[in-house]
Amino acid sequence: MEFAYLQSQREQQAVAEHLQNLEVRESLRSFNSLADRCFARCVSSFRTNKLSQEEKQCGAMCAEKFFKHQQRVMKAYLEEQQKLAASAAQQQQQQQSQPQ
Amino acid sequence: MEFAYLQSQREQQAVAEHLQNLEVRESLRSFNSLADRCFARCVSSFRTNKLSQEEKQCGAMCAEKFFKHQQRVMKAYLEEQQKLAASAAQQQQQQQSQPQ
Amino acid sequence: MEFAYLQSQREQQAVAEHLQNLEVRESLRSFNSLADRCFARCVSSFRTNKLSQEEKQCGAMCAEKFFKHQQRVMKAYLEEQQKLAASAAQQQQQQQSQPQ
Amino acid sequence: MFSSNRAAAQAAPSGPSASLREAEYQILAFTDMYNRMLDSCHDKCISAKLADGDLHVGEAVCIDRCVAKFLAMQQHVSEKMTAVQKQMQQSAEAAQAAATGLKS
Amino acid sequence: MFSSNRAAAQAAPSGPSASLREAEYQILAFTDMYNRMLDSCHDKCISAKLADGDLHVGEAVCIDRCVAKFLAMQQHVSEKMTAVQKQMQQSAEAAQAAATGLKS
Amino acid sequence: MFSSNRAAAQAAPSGPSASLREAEYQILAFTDMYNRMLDSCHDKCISAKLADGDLHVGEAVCIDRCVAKFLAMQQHVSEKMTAVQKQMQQSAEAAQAAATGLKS
Repeated sequence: MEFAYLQSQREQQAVAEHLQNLEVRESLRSFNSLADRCFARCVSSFRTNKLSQEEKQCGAMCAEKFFKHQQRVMKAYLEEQQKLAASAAQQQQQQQSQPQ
Repeated sequence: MEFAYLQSQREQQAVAEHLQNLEVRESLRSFNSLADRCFARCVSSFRTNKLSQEEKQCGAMCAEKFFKHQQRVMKAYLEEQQKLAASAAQQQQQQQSQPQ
Repeated sequence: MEFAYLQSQREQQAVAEHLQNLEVRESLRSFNSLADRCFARCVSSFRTNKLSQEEKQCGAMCAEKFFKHQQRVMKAYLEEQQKLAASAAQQQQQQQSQPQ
Repeated sequence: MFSSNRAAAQAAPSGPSASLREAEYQILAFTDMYNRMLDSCHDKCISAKLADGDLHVGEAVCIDRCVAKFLAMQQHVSEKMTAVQKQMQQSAEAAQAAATGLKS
Repeated sequence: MFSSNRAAAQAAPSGPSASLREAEYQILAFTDMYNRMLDSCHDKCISAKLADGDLHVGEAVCIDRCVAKFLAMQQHVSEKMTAVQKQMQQSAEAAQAAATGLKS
Repeated sequence: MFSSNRAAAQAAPSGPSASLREAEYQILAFTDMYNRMLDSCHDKCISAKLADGDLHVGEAVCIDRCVAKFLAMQQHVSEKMTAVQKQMQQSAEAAQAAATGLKS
């Protein structure tokens, strides 16, 4: 019969593992999506079975551009969240200073 | 050692929880899909970072229209299922009244 | 208290069941994707609620073509994997015969 | 869908948790099919220009027929796939019988 | 998102594993929303012709505004869906009250 | 894929269930990649007008080359992403070293 705190520790570890599981799966899916996108964007002819120099350059630019796009979206999202949190805090302050 | 009916009750509860889990996840995915669809349909310019009056109206019509579309699809699907069930029952009756 | 080899056998069976679970789910998803694709390709008018002869032929060709496409992709993929394995083995041989 | 049921039945051994698994297969496969039908019929029936939030009569009738034709195409493709796979199996068996015949 | 939280809250009974499940709902729903925003803003802001691997100033500004407008549309659609469903519920209750009134 | 294996390896602690989990990561990632290759090569190689159910010679050759180029692009993008992330890490470390240098 386990002590309660040991059981809770095991639960927490199971949760942490499950969340990490979701994170790894999402990161693998995200890479597959990028590679697919850059293939669709950059490769349109099939006269040979090797990537041309032009297709390789396009693929490299496509990948780098999407990576920088991801960074910008993350930055913009965090700023929006801060704005929303700041405006929600301001609204709360106004409500608290009004009861008369 | 659990009695069989207690074990079966716990199994049934696990099943019910799992099905409800799938239902909630599907309903969240469905909302995300609708919001994405209406964004793609209604927002094409980015001269400001706020939704215009026109974009808000478009978004509202897009959402309401998709909701009514969902209702109509559900109604049509149930009617088709009834037709298929009725015609399957009719076929079965014909087969049973023919052995000679 | 289970013997270790029995526990390992049960684990292996759980793994085998889980992998088969993924396989069945993928095969069902793949069929749904094919039927959806052929509907999108072949059905564009809704003056009646029955498939026309032309739409049925299109659907049949679409399905057969995709099946043969799947076969060809599988064949091409396996050949590419063999080429990569052969070239990796060749590279390894060259490295092993060079240390001086 | 005959194809789905057959795939699910082949995979499920007997037992209580197996019937739960088979029910889960069918729920997931049905939800996937239903969502595809929802999206496909929206693409084909709902006009791109949104004038208001209600369905026009034409859109409503289109949806009814689209649902009927989508389900009919599901059934038609299922039958064709079954036939194609059966034909492949017969060709493989015939080729194997010919090869065995040549050896003796 | 009010709509998501309400759906998740309705489904989760009390208890430790229930709060884990609710956290999982929110993580999955957030990841889905975030990926859609990523793809939609890439489609709308990143030019098809790739001249180099860096973002132009115009692309960067577009992304900032696209993120803001995507989140605003999420909120707007959520409010509209809540209103539409409330209206439906009220119509259904009014129809039921009318039907009960007719019987007596 | 180097990128996938590294992500999977970083996440998996040692132990029997961990190697099962890593196997699951690879199966799911492979299935996803394979399905994308299947759909992309169908889009690029199979003509929209369906004359019959067989593959033309041109379509068959296109599929062979499409598969080879898809896998090559996977590898190429993986190498580029590794390089981009390494460059980012080096920039961050250089900036940190400069900031530490300024303080003393």
